[in-house]
Amino acid sequence: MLKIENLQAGYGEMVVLRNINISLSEGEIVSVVGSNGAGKSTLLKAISGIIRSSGTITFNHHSLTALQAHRIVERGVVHVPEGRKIFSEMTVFENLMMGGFLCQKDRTENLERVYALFPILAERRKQLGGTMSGGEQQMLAIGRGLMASPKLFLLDEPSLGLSPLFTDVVFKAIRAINKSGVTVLLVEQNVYQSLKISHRGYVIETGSIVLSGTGEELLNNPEVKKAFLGM
Amino acid sequence: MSEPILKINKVSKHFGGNIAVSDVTFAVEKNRIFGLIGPNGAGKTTLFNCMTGFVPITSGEVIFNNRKINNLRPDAVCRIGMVRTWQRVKPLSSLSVLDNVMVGAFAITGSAGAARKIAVEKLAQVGLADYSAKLAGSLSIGLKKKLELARVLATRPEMLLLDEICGGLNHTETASILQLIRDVREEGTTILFIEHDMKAVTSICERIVVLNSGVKLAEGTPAEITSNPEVIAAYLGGGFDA
Amino acid sequence: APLKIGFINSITGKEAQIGENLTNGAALAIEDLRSKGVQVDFVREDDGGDPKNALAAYEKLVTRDGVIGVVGPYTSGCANVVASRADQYQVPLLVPAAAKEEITRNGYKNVFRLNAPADVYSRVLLSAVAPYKPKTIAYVYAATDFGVSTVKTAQVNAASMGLKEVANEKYQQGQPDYRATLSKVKAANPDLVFLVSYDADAILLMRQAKEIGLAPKAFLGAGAGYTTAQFAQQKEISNLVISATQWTDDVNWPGAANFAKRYQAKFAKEPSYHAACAYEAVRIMVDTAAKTRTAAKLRAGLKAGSWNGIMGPVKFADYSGFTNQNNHPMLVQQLQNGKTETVYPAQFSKKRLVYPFKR
Amino acid sequence: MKQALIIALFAAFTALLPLFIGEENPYIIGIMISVLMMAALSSAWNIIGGFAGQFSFGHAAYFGAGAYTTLILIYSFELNPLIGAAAGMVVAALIALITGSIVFGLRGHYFALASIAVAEIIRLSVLNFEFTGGAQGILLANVTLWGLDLNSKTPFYYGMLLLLVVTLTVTEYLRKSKTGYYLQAIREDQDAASSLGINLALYKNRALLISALLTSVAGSLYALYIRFIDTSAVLDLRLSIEIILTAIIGGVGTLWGPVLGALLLVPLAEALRSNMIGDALVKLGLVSETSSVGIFLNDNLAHAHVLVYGIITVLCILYLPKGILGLFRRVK
Amino acid sequence: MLFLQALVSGILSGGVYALAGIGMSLVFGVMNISNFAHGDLMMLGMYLAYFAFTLLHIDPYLALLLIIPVSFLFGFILEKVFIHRVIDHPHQNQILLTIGLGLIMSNTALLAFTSDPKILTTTYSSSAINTASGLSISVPLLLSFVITSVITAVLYLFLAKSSTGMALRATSQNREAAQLMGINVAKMSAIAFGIGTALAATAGALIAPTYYIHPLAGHSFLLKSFTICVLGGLGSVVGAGVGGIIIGVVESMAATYISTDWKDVVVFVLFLTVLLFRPQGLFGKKGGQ
Ligand SMILES: Nc1ncnc2c1ncn2[C@@H]1O[C@H](COP(=O)(O)OP(=O)(O)OP(=O)(O)O)[C@@H](O)[C@H]1O
Ligand SMILES: Nc1ncnc2c1ncn2[C@@H]1O[C@H](COP(=O)(O)OP(=O)(O)OP(=O)(O)O)[C@@H](O)[C@H]1O
Ligand SMILES: [Mg+2]
Ligand SMILES: [Mg+2]
Repeated sequence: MLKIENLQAGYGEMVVLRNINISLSEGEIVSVVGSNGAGKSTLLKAISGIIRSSGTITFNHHSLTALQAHRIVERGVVHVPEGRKIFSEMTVFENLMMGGFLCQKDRTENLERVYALFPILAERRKQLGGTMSGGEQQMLAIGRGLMASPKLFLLDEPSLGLSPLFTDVVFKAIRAINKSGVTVLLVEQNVYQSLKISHRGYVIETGSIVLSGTGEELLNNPEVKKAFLGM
Repeated sequence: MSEPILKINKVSKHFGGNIAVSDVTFAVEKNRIFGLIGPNGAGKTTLFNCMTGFVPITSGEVIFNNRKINNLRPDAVCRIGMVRTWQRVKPLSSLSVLDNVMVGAFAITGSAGAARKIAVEKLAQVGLADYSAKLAGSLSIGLKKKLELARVLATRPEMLLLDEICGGLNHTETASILQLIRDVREEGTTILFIEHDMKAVTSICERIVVLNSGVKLAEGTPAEITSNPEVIAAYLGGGFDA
Repeated sequence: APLKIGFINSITGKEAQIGENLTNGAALAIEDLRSKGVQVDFVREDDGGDPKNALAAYEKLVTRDGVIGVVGPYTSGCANVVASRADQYQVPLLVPAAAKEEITRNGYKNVFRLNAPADVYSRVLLSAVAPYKPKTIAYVYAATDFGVSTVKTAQVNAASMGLKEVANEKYQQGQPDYRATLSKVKAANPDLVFLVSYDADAILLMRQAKEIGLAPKAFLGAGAGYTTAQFAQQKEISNLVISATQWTDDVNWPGAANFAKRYQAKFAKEPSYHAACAYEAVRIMVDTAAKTRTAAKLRAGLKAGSWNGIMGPVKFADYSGFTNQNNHPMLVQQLQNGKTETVYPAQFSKKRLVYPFKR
Repeated sequence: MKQALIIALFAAFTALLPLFIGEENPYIIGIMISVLMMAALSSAWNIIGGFAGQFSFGHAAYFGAGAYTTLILIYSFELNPLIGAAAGMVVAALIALITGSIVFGLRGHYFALASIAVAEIIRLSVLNFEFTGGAQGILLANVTLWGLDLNSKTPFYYGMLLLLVVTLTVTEYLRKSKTGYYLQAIREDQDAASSLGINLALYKNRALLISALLTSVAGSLYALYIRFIDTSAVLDLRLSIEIILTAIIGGVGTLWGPVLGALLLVPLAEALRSNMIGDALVKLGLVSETSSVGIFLNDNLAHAHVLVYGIITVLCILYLPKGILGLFRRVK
Repeated sequence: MLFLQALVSGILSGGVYALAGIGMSLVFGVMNISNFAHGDLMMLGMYLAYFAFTLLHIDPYLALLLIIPVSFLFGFILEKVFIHRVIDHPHQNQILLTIGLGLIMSNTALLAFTSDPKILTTTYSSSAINTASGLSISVPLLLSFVITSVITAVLYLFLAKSSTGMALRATSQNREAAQLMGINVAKMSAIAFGIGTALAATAGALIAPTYYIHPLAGHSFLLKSFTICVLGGLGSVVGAGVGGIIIGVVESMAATYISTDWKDVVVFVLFLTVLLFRPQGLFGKKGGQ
C-alpha cells in the first residue's frame, strides 16, 4: 500500500534521512523505533509532505513525492504530529471539526467514535484547545486525526504524556482502528507496547534503517532489548 | 524525619468554573525524590505553575524553606532555589544548545567563562555534548527534553520540579536519566517528579502523591501506591505490572 | 565654462504636490531662457522636505557641481537650514516661495527671497475686509509651520483692528472628519473665519462647513489650499471664499496672463502662485548670473538689480528687520461663480469684493 | 577580544579618513556623518530590538528627546550644549522608563504598536506646546557656540564616530555578558526565561535605557549639526522605521549588521536622491543626455527614487532575509 | 446639541475606521503579519472609486461591486508573489516587506497619477440631513456606515460559521497542523490577504466621496487602523468594529470638549490605558500557550 524507496530528507542543507526503504501492506501495523534524534519524526513528516524529500513515496500506486501536504491528506494519509499541535484558540469541538475538514459526510459518525474513545473530549467540548492539559491535548490530537477517516494513519508518539491507563486505551484503540481496516505506521518510544501490537517493525539509527522484522522478532532481538528496553 | 523543604497547604486553582486543583496539601522533605502522579488533567502541571508563580493561586499557600512564596514572580522563585522544567518544552530556539544551558548557569554566576564551564559539564551529564553547537530549535523532541534538564541543572537548584522529563525517551535512556537524577539528589537537591512512566516513578521515588481531578487521592511509598485500589482504578488500570 | 545654477525642490514626500508646481514653473523659465539664447546648466536636486537632505543637496551643488547660485528650497524648514549655510559657502541663494519670516531676518548676505513672508498673508486679507467692520474672528488652521506662523501674525493684525477672537482650532492634516471642530466654531458664531490649509483639506473643511451650516460673513483663506484650481472647481462650496495669494493670472503684471496661457498649454493645468514664483525666481537668478558669471558678482547683481515681470516689480531690499527681501505686494482674490477674481489691492484689481458671504 | 580589536581598527581607519577627504569636501564628509549617525542609531536600536527582541517602533522619541532638549536649553537658557546633551539623556531615560513600565507587560505586536503610540504622543505634544517651538520648530541662529565652530563638520564627524564606537563597544560587551544572554533568552521565550530566574522587566528596561541614552546623544549631535529641528525631522515615525530598516538589512541581532546596513543604505539613498545613478549612466556614455532615455531618466529617476528605494527594500527582504551579514555567513 | 452632534459624527466616521481596522485585524489574525501597506491599499481603493466614477460614471458606492473583487484579486496576487515568501520569516522581515511594498505602491501611484489630489464630487458629497433640532447627519457617512455594518456582519458569520472561515482561523493558529488537516494553507493566506485588501480598498472607496484622493492619502489611516485593531484585540472582527467606533467617538468628543489639536493624543492615551489594563485588547482572548 505504501512503498518508500531511496528516501532522503532533511532540513535546509542538513540531511537527516538517507536511503530509506520501507513498505507497508494494507491492514498492517508497522512500528518504527529508534533513539532520540534518529529521524523517526522526520520520516513521518516526509511522508505527509510537511518537509520536502527526494526518492519515491508511492501510496496505492500513486506517487506522493511531489504532492503538497494538503493533497496528501486528501488521499487518506493522516498524520498525528508529535508535540500535538493543537489549534489553541479554538474549542475542542472546533478542533475536531477541523480534523473532519475534508470528509464532512462522515463527521457525525466519526465524532461519536472519538467521543466514545475519549469521553473527556465530549465533556470539555467548549474548552479552548490550548488550555487543555498535556495528556488531554494528546487525546485531542489523536481524535482530530481520526476525524479525517484515515486510510493510512501516521502516529508520532501517541502515548507521549498519557497516563498508564490511557496509554492502554490508546494502544487498544490503535488495534481497533487497525482492525476496522486502517493501516498504521507507528512511531513510539514505548517500544515494548508498540512492537507488541505491531505486525512488523523497523529500527532506525542516525537516519538509516538498520534492522527490520516482525514485531516478535524485534522484541526478542538482543540489540533491541539492550538499546530500547533497558534489559 | 527531616525538615520539609516544601509545604503545599490547601492549594486550589480554579479556571473560571473549571477546578484544576482543589485543596491539595502535602509536604516534601529535604533531599528526597518525591513523585507526583495522576491521570491526565489531574492538575499536576497546574500545581507546578502555581508553585513557580506562572499562574496566581486561587487559595491556599505554598511554603518553601519556611517562606510563603504565593505571590513571588517566576524569576524570584528561581532565585530562591526552586526551578521547574516544562512539559511542553520551551527551548530558546535560535540560540545554540550550549547557550541555552549557559542562560541557566548565569543564575549562579556573573561570568561568561564560568557559565560556559558549567554548561559544558551539564550537557555532558545529560548526554547532549555532541549537540552543543546546534540550534536548540532544531533538536528532536526527546533531545529537547534532555536540554530542559541540562538547563535547570545548570542553575544548581535547591529544589527541582521535573514535568515529564522522561516522556519521549525509551527505557534505556530513561534509565540513564534516572541515574542522573539520583546523582543530583546526592549533591543535595530535592526533587519533585511528575511522570507517567510508572516503572520510572516507582524505581526512583521515595514517596508519591497521587492527584485525581484536582484532588489528592493518596500519598505513600511506591509499594503502598501501586497496591492502592483507588489509584489502580483511577490511574494505573490493569496494564501495569510493577 | 557653462553657466551652472542649482535648484533645490521638494518633489517627493509630503510637499511633493506643491513641489511639482515649482518644478513646472522652473522648467518653463529654463525653456524661455534657452530660447532667448541663454546657455545654462540647470542642476536639479530633491530634498524630500527633509532639512538634512536639503543641506546635502546644497553642499553638493556648491562644492561638487560648482554652481554659482541656487534657487530653492521650497519648504521653510529646508530653506532655513540652507540659508544658514549660504554665507559660509558664499554662494547666493534665492528662495522662491518659502514663507517663514526668519529666513531673511538673520542678516545673511547671500540669502534673497522673492515671495512675501507669512505676515503679509493676514495683513492683506484683513485689510481687504476691514471696510466692512467685522467684529469677531475664528481661526481654523493646519498644525504646520506656515499655519501657525500665519495665524500668529493674524492675531496681531486682528487685535490692532479691534477684532475679538472667539475660537482658535489647530488641526492635524489628513483627518477625514472636522465636523466636531467646525460645529464648535459655528457655536461661537464669528463674523470672520480665518483658515490656513494646504491642498485638499481646504475642500474637506468647506464641504463639512456647508454640511453643518457654518456661514460667517466671510471665509478668509490664507494658504495654498484656497487658491488652487481644484478648489475653484468645487463651486458649490467654494463660491465667495476670499484668499490671499502671491500671484493671480488676471493681475496686470507684465507677462502674467501670457505665462498662465503657456503654462496651461504645456502642463494641462492652471499655474498656481508657486509656479509663478519659481518661474520668476529662476529667470531672475539665471539672467543675473549670465551677466555676472561669479558667485560674488552674482550676489552684488541680485542686490543691485531690479526687475519687472510676471511677479510685478522685484527689488531685494532691506526694511523693517528684513535683508534682501522683495517687498512683494500680495493679492486678495475671491471666487465668484467659479472664476478667480482679484479683488484687492485696488490698483491690481478689476472686480469688487462681495461681502457678506452667502450660500 | 577579537571583536574589540576589529572595533579599534575600524575606529582608527574611520578616524583617519577625513585627512584624505578634507574640509574642502564638505559634501562627502556630510554624507559620512549621516552614515555614522545611522550606524550608531541602528546599533543602539539593535540592543533592545535585536538582542532583546522587543521591536520598538518609537525610537524617534529618544532621538527627538536629545535633539529638542539640547536646542531648547541653548535657545531659551543659553546653556552649554554638553549640559543640553546630558539633560537630553535624562529626558530620554525618563521616557524610556515610562514607556517600559507601560509596554513591557505587552508582547509581540502589542508591544510594537504601543511603542508607536508613546512616540506619537510625544511627537504630538511637542507639536502642540509652545515652549518646544511647536510646528515652527527651533532654529539655532548661532554659528559659534561656546567656542565651537558649528559650521565646521569635523567635530560632528568625530562626535558621531565616537558615539558609534561607544555603541559598538557597549553592544559587544553586552553580547558576551550575562545581560546579553539574558536579553536573547527573553527574545526567544519569555516564560522559559523567567523560569530560569530572569527578571523580565528589569532586563528589558535596562536594555531600553541603554538604547535610549545612546539614541538621545545622536539626537543632540544632529540638532547642533543641522541647527534646525522640527517634529517631522526628528520625531517622525519614518525615522523610527528607517532605523529598523537599516538594522534588518544589515543583519539584526549582530554586532556589525547595523553598521553594514548604514554603509549600504545611506549612500544608496543619497545616490538615488541626487540622481547620481542617472548621471553616472550618462557619464559612462551608456545613455546620452539628450536621447529620449536620458531625458526620461533625468525627469523620472528624480521623482522615482523613493520607488527605487522601496524596490530595493523588497528585494533585500526576499533575497537577503538574514541581512547582508547573513550573506557573508552563507558564503563562508 | 454640541454633544449629540459630536456623538453622531463620531459614530458615523468611526464606521469607516472600523472597516479599515477590520481588514488589518484579519491579516493580523490569520497571517500574524502587521501590514504596513494597509494604508496604501486603501489608497488603491480610493483611486479605483475615482476612476470608476470619472471614466465609467459609476457611483462610488455602487462601484464596490467592482472594487471588492478587483482588490481581492490584487491582494491575493500580492500574497502569492511576495508575502507568501516571508511567511516563515521573522516578524520584522514581514513588516519591512510590507513597508517596501507600500513604498512601491504609493510611489508608483505618484508617478502614474501625479501628486495632485483628485476630488471625487458626487451629488451627495457635502449633503446632510438636518433634523429639526439642528442636528446634521452627513449623507455619505450614513450610507457608508450602513455598508460597513453589513460587510462586518457578513464577514463575522463567514469566519465563525463557514468551513473556509474555520480553515482560515485554523491556519492562523498552527500552519503545520492545518496542513495536516488537509487545508491548503498557502491558499488560505492568499485568501486572507485578499479579503484584507478588499476591506482596505472598500474603506478607501467609501471615504473617497468625502475625502481627497492622493498617493499618500492612505497614510493617515495606517496608524488609526493599527490602533483600532489592537484596541479591539488582534484578529477579532467584532473587536475591530467596536474599536473603530470608539476611536471615532473619542476623536469627535475630544475635538469638541478638549481641543482639535489634542484629540489624537487623547486617542493614544486611551489606547495605552486600555492595553495597560487589558493587554489583549478589548475583545482579544487570553488563549492558552
Ligand atoms: N526543524 C529542524 N531543523 C533542523 N534540524 C532538525 C529539525 N527537526 C529535527 N532536526 C534534526 O533532525 C534529526 C532527526 O530528528 P527527528 O525529530 O526526526 O528525531 P526523532 O527520531 O523523531 O527523535 P525523538 O525520538 O526525540 O522524537 C535530529 O538530529 C534533529 O536535531
Ligand atoms: N488556562 C486554563 N484554562 C482552563 N482550564 C485549564 C487551564 N489550564 C489547565 N486547565 C485544565 O485544568 C486541568 C488540569 O490541567 P494540568 O495541565 O494541570 O493537568 P496535568 O495533571 O498536568 O495533566 P497531564 O498529565 O495530561 O499533563 C485540565 O483539565 C485542564 O484542561
Ligand atoms: Mg520524534
Ligand atoms: Mg501536565
